[in-house]
Amino acid sequence: MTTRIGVVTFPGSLDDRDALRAVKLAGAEPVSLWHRDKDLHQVDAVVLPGGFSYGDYLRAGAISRFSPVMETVIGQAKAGMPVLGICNGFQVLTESHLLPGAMLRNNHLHFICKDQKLRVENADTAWTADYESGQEIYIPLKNIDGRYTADERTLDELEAEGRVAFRYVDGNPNGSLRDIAGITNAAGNVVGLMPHPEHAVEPLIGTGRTDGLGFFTSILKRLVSA
Amino acid sequence: MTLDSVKHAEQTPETELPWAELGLKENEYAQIREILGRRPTGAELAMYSVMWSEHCSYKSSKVHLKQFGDKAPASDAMLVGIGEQAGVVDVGQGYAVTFKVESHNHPSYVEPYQGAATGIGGIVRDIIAMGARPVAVMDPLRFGAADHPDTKRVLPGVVAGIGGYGNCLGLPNIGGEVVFDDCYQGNPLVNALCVGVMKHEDIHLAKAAGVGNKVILYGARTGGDGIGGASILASETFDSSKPSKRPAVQVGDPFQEKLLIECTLEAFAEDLVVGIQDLGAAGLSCATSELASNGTGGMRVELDDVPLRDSTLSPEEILMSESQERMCAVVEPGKVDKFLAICEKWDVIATVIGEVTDGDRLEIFWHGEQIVDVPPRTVAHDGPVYERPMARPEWLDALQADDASKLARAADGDELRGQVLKLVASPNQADKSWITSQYDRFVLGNTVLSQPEDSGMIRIDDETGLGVAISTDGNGRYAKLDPYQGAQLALAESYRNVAATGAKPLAITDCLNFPSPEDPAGMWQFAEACKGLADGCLELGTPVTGGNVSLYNQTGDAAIHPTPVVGVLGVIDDVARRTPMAFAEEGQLLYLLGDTREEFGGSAWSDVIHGHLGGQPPAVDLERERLLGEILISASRDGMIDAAHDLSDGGLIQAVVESCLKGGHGARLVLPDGLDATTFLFSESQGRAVVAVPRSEELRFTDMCGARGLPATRIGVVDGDAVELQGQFSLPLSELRSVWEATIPALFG
Amino acid sequence: MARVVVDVMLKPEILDPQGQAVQRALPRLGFDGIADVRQGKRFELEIEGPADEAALAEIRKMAETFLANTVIEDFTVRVEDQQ
Amino acid sequence: MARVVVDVMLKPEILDPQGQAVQRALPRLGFDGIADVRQGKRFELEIEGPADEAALAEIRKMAETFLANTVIEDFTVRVEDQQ
Ligand SMILES: Nc1ncnc2c1ncn2[C@@H]1O[C@H](COP(=O)(O)OP(=O)(O)O)[C@@H](O)[C@H]1O
Ligand SMILES: [Mg+2]
Repeated sequence: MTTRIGVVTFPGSLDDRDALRAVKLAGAEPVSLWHRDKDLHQVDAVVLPGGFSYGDYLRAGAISRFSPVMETVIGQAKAGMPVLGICNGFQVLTESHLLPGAMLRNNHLHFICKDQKLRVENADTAWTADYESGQEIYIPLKNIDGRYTADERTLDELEAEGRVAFRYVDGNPNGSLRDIAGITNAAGNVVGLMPHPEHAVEPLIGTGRTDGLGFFTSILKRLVSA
Repeated sequence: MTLDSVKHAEQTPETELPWAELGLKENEYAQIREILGRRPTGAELAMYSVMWSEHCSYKSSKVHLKQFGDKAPASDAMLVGIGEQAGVVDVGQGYAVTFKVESHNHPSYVEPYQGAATGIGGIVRDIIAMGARPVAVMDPLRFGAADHPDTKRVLPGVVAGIGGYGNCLGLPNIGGEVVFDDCYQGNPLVNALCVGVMKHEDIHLAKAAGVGNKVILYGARTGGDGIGGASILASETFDSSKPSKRPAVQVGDPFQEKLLIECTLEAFAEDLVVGIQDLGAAGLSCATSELASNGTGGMRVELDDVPLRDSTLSPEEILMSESQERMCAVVEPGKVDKFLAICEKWDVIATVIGEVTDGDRLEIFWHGEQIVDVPPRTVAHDGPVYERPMARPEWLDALQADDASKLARAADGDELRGQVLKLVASPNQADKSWITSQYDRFVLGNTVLSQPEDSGMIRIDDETGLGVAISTDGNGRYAKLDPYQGAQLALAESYRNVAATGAKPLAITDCLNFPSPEDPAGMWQFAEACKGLADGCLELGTPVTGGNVSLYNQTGDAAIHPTPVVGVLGVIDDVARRTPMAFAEEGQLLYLLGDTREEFGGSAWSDVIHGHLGGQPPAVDLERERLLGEILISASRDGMIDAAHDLSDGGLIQAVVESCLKGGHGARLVLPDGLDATTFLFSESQGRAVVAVPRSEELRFTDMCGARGLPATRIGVVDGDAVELQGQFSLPLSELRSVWEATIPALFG
Repeated sequence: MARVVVDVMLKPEILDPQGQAVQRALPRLGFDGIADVRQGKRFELEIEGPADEAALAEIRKMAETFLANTVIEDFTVRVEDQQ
Repeated sequence: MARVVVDVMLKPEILDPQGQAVQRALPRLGFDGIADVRQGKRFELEIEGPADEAALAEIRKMAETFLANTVIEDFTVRVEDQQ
């Protein structure tokens, strides 16, 4: 049976098509999920894509968190289903309290779009198994609310438990605390990050690098072997 | 206040209406009375006044724009020509592309963020109204002096607005322009381009055919946006001295627009739409009159059914409101429920406000009374047309006589070196990534090339790699020296940029930014530019698919340079063969294609080094541009070159520096025989490009150029980490990079 | 030391997409009976001296020229904490 | 009908770059004596019924779960206009 990976479309999701394409390029079956539909249509994993759901009005991810589909996603994620939140999806995950902390306006107050260097700090999550721990990769970053924040205790806890999954290297682009670009939950099935791996999957497109494909091949392997 | 219904107007023929306050001339008001055979109602006057404005009626420019149709080159690629929201071009494999550039100059000066944001919003709606999925935007921008305090207010706001709207809409920004010049101080130019893709069978036109079909207004609620003038009509006394409570500024809601895109395209896909029209300038006045007159002519609208944001709006104000993010669709009665269901799915408010009738009148009702009864064509298409007086400006001879080749040239290598640094660091030539990094260029996952490449390139088919490339260009300094040639130079540069990436130019759109048409000198500039552009398009075989005119860009006597901006669209069969600009490999040979003459009129060198504008602009040779284009396209297709960069502002050295910085490799240049160093480095002769040729391809490439008669001069090699002109100077890349990157952040960061 | 608050709201006639997004979400979250929502900005300024008429005049000028964009926004200034 | 205002501010320990940017710009614009600036959000809610205890309790819940993210923000609720 093919592995089915769902990508949720909220009103204002923008990178949902790209995420579906990345899933397909990795060899899994992409499944489009609609925010109003509680049914996950037997997918094996879910991607919450980038964009400006509900215009990012109020706070990024704040309104989407209450959508019907998220009710199911939250329940399933707690039961172990792999979930990847990219950019706006990461913001939805923190707003839903599936991941700790919150995202704030970039410290320079501008939207920033660039090819960002990251270090994979945790290569044991469901979404990072195809990387080496410590590996450096380039992934496009594009957001205005990308500054990761949590209280000191939470940060210490994340560090101690190896739950900082990705860190910015060669310069912090937005003032994120401890250069955090992405984190995972304790079980390693829920991962969120600000940069966009789905934009680094084809050699000709975007920055021309394919460093992001590993996210999607990682999950495929995990699900096939499970 | 009694409602000024049609009946009331008939009974009170002597009532004076404030036509002058609404911007109409006496003869225009008389024309309206004649059309109707009575005085207009307030609502009718509101409609005529906005639709007959310069902005909507093109009354001063029409006679000149006609040439774009009359002289249009025969082209198999045109599927829909001028006259629709946007033209449509066949790009092969069953795909069609629609693209258009539009101005939002004045609003962006008043409120930079919202003005620029709603500029993007407006042009995107034009594209979706054609049935196309928007796939990219571009933003040609012009500001006053870079170090002027007001530019600090305008530029960051405009950039944030374009980014804020475009990013939230999910459209990659793949290019544009940023130009600084004193002449734009009180009149910045904010032009916006959008390109969309569809299959041939999905093209939709704005018309309301089919008696009984329903007119559906969907999108944002209607508020009092941008209707300063109409408030006069709403007040009982028509007292224009009372300050208007209505905002002249429109606020954009990109989230709403994103929903409009999805819901419109879904309705198209389900074949639910007979005709469609976006609401932009002149709002419902424009949408209803255009839809009706492009159909059979009859339409009945119940204005009470328009969903309002502000319940105190008068019918005149509702008709004139320019509230953003609204569309109007004509739908068969049997499909209305399905259409409304799609809107509901996307949380978009949709309301049936009227229907197509078998008459030939546009009739609008308010509280049960008829307030508009007009032949829709007279509102939408048969407005006044003027042949305004024109005169070649008397200052032009003196300006052209002030030859730039007499300007002092550098005495030695050291001075040349200093001039190169100064040029590269000047605001117009400096790195623009402080601006472009505020734009999402990755979204939709099809961006092959974006800033700072010669053109933006988008893949439109994942399987075959079919793609389109677009560049926008304009040079107001050239056009000031000679508007006819200036327009052709804009066309030539844009054409060259597209060809440099390996795409074949197919068609153009243009935005003509000019000063007041009521000044004979400004009108002459406009006429010359139109003529130049039409002649140029005929010669290059690239038809004009549509565009926009922005007049009155002047503050008092301070007029902008005439600034025709041209956007050229090209097609490439497989984006894998695109040619980037970066010199990425050591040892590759640098060839200069084309002829270099002593041409400094209007050049960046004259401006930056000497603060000079005068003489003749560089000579136009469109036959040469076409040949250069063919060579660049063949070389890309056959893999003969690894990089190409067209030569324009700043000449050869600017192009070489940009390609070196992008690739991270230096270049060793040798002065060709017969050229002095200043001409070699800084001349802006047209029809030129610099290419990087792998040694293995050198013979094949030079043979091809020789056989086709294009001069190709070997000028150096990609090498080291400096840009060096042998025997004259050497500039480390690190030094070039630091001055090139520092300028814009220092001014605006 | 005193705290002065400047509230900046979009003028009533100007579209407020943020407030609308919040308002439209409320019923879905089970909150009813909210007829309208407007979203604006709140600035808290700690001033070094007392919040006397001179200081408030300065702050009004600051609000007018800088904190608010009076093309589309209104503002109010008030002393919250006089110490 | 009544108007209830919900003010949402970043918690004091959270970096507020918007407030800081304002504060840094002030001296350049000729405004002195401002020791600190914080920027937050202000929501004006028009409620259909009276602003009684039940309504306010609802709005406090709305602020806590929705209008503010209490990981990073504090909020206050107050009645501004009771008609
Ligand atoms: N400079 C121009 N060159 C060619 N066509 C133009 C130009 N300016 C306007 N047009 C065409 O005239 C028509 C009306 O223009 P416009 O009012 O801007 O369209 P819209 O109503 O969609 O905003 C369009 O088809 C447009 O493409
Ligand atoms: Mg170029």
